[in-house]
Amino acid sequence: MPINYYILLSLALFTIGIVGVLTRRNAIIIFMCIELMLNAVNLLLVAFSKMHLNAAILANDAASTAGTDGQLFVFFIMVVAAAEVSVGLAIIVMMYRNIHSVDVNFLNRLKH
Amino acid sequence: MNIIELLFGTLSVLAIFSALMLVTSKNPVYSVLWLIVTFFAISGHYILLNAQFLAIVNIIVYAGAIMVLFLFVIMLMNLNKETEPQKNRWLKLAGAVAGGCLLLVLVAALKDVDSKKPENFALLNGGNTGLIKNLGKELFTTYVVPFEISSVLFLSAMIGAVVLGKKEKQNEAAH
Amino acid sequence: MIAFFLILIPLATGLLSFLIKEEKTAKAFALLSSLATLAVSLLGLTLMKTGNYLHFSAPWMSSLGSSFTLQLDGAGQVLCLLTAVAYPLVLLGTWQATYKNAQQFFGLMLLAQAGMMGVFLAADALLFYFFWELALIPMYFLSSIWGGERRIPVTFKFFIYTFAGSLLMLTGIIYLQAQTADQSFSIASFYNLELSGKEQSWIFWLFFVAFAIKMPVFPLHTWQPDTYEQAPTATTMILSGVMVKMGLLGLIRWLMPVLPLASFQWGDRVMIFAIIGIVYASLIAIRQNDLKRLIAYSSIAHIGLMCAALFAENNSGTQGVMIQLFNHGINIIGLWIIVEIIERRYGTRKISELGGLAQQAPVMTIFFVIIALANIALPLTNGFAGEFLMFNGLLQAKSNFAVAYTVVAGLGIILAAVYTLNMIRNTFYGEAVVLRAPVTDLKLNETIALSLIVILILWLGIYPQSMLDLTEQFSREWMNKIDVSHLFRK
Amino acid sequence: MYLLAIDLWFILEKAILIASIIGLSFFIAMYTTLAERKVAGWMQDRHGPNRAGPFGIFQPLADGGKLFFKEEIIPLAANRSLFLLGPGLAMITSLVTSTVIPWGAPVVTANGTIPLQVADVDMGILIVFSVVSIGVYGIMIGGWASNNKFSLIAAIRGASQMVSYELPMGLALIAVLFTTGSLKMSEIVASQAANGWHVIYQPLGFIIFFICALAECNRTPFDLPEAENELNFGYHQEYSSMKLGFYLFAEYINMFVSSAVISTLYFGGYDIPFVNEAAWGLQPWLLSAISFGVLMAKIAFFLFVFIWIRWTIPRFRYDQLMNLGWKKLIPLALVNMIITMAVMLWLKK
Amino acid sequence: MNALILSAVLGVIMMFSSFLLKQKPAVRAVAISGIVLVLLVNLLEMTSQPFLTVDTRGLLVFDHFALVFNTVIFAAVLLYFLLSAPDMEKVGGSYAEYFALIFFILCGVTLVTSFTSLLTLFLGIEIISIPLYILTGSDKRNLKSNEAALKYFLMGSFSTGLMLMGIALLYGAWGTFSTEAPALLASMPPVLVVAGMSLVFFAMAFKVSAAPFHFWTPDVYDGAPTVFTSFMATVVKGAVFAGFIRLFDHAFGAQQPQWQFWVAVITVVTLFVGNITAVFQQSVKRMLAYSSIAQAGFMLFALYAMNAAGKEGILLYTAAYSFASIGIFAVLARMNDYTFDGFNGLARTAPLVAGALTVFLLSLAGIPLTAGFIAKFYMLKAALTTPGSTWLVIFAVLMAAVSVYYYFRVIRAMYFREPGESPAPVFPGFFKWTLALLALLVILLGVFPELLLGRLYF
Amino acid sequence: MQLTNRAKPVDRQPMTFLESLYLWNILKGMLITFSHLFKRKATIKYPEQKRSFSKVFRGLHVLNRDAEGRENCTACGLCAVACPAEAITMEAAERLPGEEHLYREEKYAVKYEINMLRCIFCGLCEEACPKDAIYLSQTFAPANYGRKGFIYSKDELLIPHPVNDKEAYQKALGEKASSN
Repeated sequence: MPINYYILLSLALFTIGIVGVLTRRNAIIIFMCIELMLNAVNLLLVAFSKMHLNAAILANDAASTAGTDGQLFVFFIMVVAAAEVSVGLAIIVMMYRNIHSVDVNFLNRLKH
Repeated sequence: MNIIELLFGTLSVLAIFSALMLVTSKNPVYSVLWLIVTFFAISGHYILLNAQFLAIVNIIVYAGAIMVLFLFVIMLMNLNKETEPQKNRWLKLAGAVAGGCLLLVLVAALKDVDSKKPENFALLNGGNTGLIKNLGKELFTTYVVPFEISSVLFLSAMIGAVVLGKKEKQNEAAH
Repeated sequence: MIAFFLILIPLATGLLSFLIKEEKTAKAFALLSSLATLAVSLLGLTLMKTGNYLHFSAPWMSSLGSSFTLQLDGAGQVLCLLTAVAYPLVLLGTWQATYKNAQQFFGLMLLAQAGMMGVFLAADALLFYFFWELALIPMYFLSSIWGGERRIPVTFKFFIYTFAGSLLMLTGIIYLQAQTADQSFSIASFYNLELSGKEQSWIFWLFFVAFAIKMPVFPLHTWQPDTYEQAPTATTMILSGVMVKMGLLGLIRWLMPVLPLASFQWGDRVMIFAIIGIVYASLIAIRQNDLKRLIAYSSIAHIGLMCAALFAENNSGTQGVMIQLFNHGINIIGLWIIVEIIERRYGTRKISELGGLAQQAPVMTIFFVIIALANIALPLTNGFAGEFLMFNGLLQAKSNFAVAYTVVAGLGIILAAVYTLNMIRNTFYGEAVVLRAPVTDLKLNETIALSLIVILILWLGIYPQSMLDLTEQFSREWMNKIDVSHLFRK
Repeated sequence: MYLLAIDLWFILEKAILIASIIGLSFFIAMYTTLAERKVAGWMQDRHGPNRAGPFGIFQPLADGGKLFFKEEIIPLAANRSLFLLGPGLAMITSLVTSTVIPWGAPVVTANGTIPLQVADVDMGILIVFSVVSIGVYGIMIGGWASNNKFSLIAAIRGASQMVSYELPMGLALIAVLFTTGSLKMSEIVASQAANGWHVIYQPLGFIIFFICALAECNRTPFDLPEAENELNFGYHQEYSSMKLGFYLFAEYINMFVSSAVISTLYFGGYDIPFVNEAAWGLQPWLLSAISFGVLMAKIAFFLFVFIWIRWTIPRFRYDQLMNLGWKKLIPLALVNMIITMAVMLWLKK
Repeated sequence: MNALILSAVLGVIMMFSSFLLKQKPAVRAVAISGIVLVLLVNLLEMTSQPFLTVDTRGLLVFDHFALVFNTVIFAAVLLYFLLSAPDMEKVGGSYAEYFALIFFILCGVTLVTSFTSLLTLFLGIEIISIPLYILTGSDKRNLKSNEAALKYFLMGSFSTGLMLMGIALLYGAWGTFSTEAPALLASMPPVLVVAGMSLVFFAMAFKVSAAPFHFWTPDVYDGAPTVFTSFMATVVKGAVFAGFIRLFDHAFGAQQPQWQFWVAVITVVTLFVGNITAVFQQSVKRMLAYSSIAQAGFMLFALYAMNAAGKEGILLYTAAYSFASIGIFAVLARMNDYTFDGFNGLARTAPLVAGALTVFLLSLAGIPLTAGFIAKFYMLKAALTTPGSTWLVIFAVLMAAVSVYYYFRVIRAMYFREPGESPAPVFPGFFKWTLALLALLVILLGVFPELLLGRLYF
Repeated sequence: MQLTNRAKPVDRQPMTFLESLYLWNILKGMLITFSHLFKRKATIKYPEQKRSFSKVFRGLHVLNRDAEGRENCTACGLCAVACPAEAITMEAAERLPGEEHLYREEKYAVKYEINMLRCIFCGLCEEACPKDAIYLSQTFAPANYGRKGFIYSKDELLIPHPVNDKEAYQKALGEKASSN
């Protein structure tokens, strides 16, 4: 599969995520859109890792392990995402306890 | 068109469609469910790319753990009502247009990537690098230091949950 | 070592002074310290011909290309002497003034002295910059804490002005350092620079703005009258008598020899500004009702003349400036002492509220008249020699409009005579408008201070050669450095 | 038989296998409901259902029929689509797990080997794990969509319980994987056949895994999501008819699959203990059948244990449940893992 | 590496001390001795006597710059602990946990200063960010703190997403995550590199709160508990800057002509926004937040110039800025009133504190003989040695003059105004003398910068 | 004050670690339930099997007849008076000429109802009856679809005729008959 397809796909997902972050006001949905962005990145990384593997194989290196690092990076991103989610949701819940809303438009107390 | 291309197309359409639904759904619970569908579609892509380990981990971590937490929080807060007030339509449109422009720019910038060259093809259904054995070997040799360090991340997330979640004693006294 | 002590004594005593509890002790301590500095300075004067004693060097910040190098050349010598002389005079002249937290006041005064000494002595650009700021900060605090009603915004304006200027200068310094062959800040390396006209040109402005703010030259002078008015008089004396000379020294030592081409190129422009400043300041001075403000504006006029003469770039002008550096300082301190006395005795500085002081305080009147005449450069006073040389220099300037400049600047002298005499008439003679409290004549300390000033005025007025000797060699060397004529021949 | 470059025979073979496994699952689940009632009766010195057919063997059919023909009720305030989705999800997730379990020794024929396993994938046990982690959605969605306080509380309880107990389960599993060195279910079985069952090496791990399995299936003493004395009926309170049947059935299928997984992981799968069956010289299909029978026997045993526990141990309180999971099982599982690791290292030396 | 391991271990120790040690002073003592230990271990490693060496497989390289930088960071944290640790008690109930989080952040800091792979950079930044989110929200009863945490968290994760996309694109181009030999696989057109680089650049600019990506900073700094604002604005910011520079030096050094102009633009905007907005603030805390943006503008010069002077400068700048800010924040945390008027007459009620504060403010303003001057000096020098950047320097210098305005407002309040009616803040003796020591250190660094810079080269 | 020796003080000692694991207790419980698998079943398959009652079992009421099939009851109302649950109501009537074969005495109960929902089967009616007209049989477990069905009328209460319907009479007498 040409790498372009994958670039296009994951950029599309990434952009949808960004648009979501910019247009939605519910903190939880914003957070989910961020997760979507991370997943788009993951997909792209895997595709690239397979592309590099393909290149190595084409260069007659059949036993190549090229591209392993890309997949491991994805693994680390998942690890980080998990940690981030636990903290993020804790923050959102804490916020909810105080103001009973998760609308980011309420986040304007600091402006004054 | 062979089966692989068919699958690729289906999964891509599914992924993008459900991502769009995620962004446009009014009800947060639907958003969560659509996001889960997206994750499954992406996992499907991983399987196509023969990155089996990531496919499974993606489901376990994202769909199985992270999204459960999301759903959990949403249910706890009882956000099923469409609490999000109607936003300015123009603003929404502006957001969409901005996103579209961003996409266009990025794609236009990247369209030069030569798709004819054989090196620029992602290898489908082949290559053993995505198997758990190879990844594990690499993870515990070359990447063992970052692996160990990432435990710090979890420890701090754990402390975070304690710090943020624990009830304050003074707080209770005040109420 | 002498050079080093000139800085060390006020610095150390200044810091020590903070520990003193008693006001009287602090005052006496400061006076002693300033006398010690004066002694060392005079010692330096006698040793000047023998050379090396006046040079001090120690390693410091070598990784930056800087070093702790001090050097006492002609201009520096004059200004150091002025600083050393000025302090005892100021302290004596304002002996009666009382201050809250006096130990801090005198400590800061001495620190400022250390800073100014450093500025006059530094032979390393970075060091120069350090002392430049070090002199500024105590002045800021002095004026802001012990000043008049509007002290805080006014001194803040002064500080911001000066600081912004000095930062621009810093940019220039760093740029120049990067261009030197040995990546050094030493003045010698700076003198050896060969920069293109364009480079020189914009660095010139970076430096000039800093110095012009300090002097101050016409469009950048707006901080000055307010600050002089609001600062406590002792501080004003130092500010106007000594500190403004920092700007001139910057021009003499750091700007014109380093950037001769630009100095030549832009000299005309600068002279125009300076001369506009003279006339402008003099005209405003005529309209002033407040003694302090009047003297402040007169100072702008005088400094403007010095600046213009410097850019005339000839021997006569330079010599004149050298002399005037010292003389102006002495004169203006004298004026301030008397203003201070008047204010303390009569509780006002308004000319309209004063009058007929000559009857109550004849001695003071005599002193004042002499000093005022010196200020308008009457022959046989110290001002005359300097101003004459400067006008001479201005006339010979390599400018197409030299005559015009001279004439306009001369107009300034006439105007100076107008406002000075006006002031004398309205304050000391005429009808006594306000006469409160039994007025006494000068006290002992005031008499001593004013006498010393008058002695200096007369001595230098009658025998200016002593001053000319001190600066002649330096002036000639300096002329060589700023000479750009060899470039034209190519 | 190639269409779109796929071997259709292969598809056919797998389709048959899948169909039979699903059928088997339903069958077993049906009779587990009967067994549950029977055993409950016996343990309480009763007879249990015995009216429909001899010994009540048609009782499950009767129950099924009853559920089918009852009136379907969808509450007005419920979220209709999700209300329908919930039981389906619960059913599907409980069925999917069985794909990676090896049901018997592969049948060797002249044309090749037919494994009695739908997919012998590289990360078999992880698939089990991932499906288990998805399983919670059925409960959560169903409970939430009912728009009923009790259902919602039960759903949240269920979710947190399942998420919490996944951790010690995974940790216990890791110790098994240390000893095996592979995630493939077939290899896990093979290594047990060669080296002895894992329960011998991992008694603590087994106990932990078993307790977690109980919690994951929402079985007593961890059946908090359907604690009738506080929550009326738990998360499926608003359900009726076959949708309720799906939930109930899913629970029994879960039990069945959990038993299969436990047998495979700790009790040698289809391996017959103490004998070398290869030396018998039987027909391969017969051998496979015997091994299948052995596995089923083991599964039956575990199903019995599930039931046995249910009728013995009272329900935990919610805080006790969480304490047990986080403060006892996780540390224990970690200790188990560390000990295993140390022993492995020591042996390797 | 030793410091990294040790601080991770110390984080765990602090975690346990939360239920092993009941007395808060005991917790504090453990934390302070811990950071002293980290500092010592790091110094030993700097003098090539590490306790243990770990083969990081080329993912981390502890070169001299990294080690010296870490030393500065650890020293700053030590001072921070000495001054501000008692104030953390006021934030909330989880006293020991705060220390644990700070130690974990130090792990991240060491990663960020010594990475040679995008992976370790990413991990480091996350290890820094996640505890910071928590610390920001640690004052749970305070709505402002909650808001700040949420805002910081959402923005931070968003920028992480951007950075990851950038990293992915770079990986596509390079085929490796190493920042050391990125030109190996140049088969792809550099368009991927450019796109990836820009995304990474945006993300890093966001993390160091450079304008126009700064909008979160004032709110977050204002909302977070003051003790933690102090930590965030100083140590963390410096470390991320070090990472920023390291990344662009190692990985994108070859592309410097392409990004230099944009760095210049960002620098200008940052300086302008930071300084001008700071002028209009009424709260000292918020002023410091904007001033930190302004200071970031100066630190960007190191990136812009990317030469030896710049690196020395960032080292000095971090030290100078951190020491001074830690001091100011430590005093601020003890004030009853965060407005400028709250400082009225402090020189009268607490002359020593006011004196030290003056030194810090002078240092921030860049007055000679303080560390801040030398730092700014290096930055200007670094920029000036780059041809064609005089306009930039002149702009910066003018902005520095603006900065004097708001820094001196505090001095004015302290020295030239009468104390208000509200009770004067109390400063214990230990606090005062530590503050004085810190002030002395600031001056010492200003007079003898070689004390620090000399370490870089041998 | 100790009443019996069986009183056992409650042990409020904190549990030891081993106890807190409940392992032994759980095992004990499991063994107990397991052992019950093999115990005799306490339940019987009811319709097929029936339990024998004790001799003094008090079941549904029966209104007796004498050997010729005449009703014993004279509607004296003593049973209704004796009934603590007030379940019995009756109406008396004079025996008309020609009815001697139906009623043993001159007075008889036209209507005799027992509300089985109120009845507590105490047997006081039986004791109160001077004519041996009512007794409690061994039959039990009435079932019905409506509340009305539980108000037994005289027809339902009367024992079958001993002459006309001998077998039924014998059956109804049951063990009671043999005991007499």
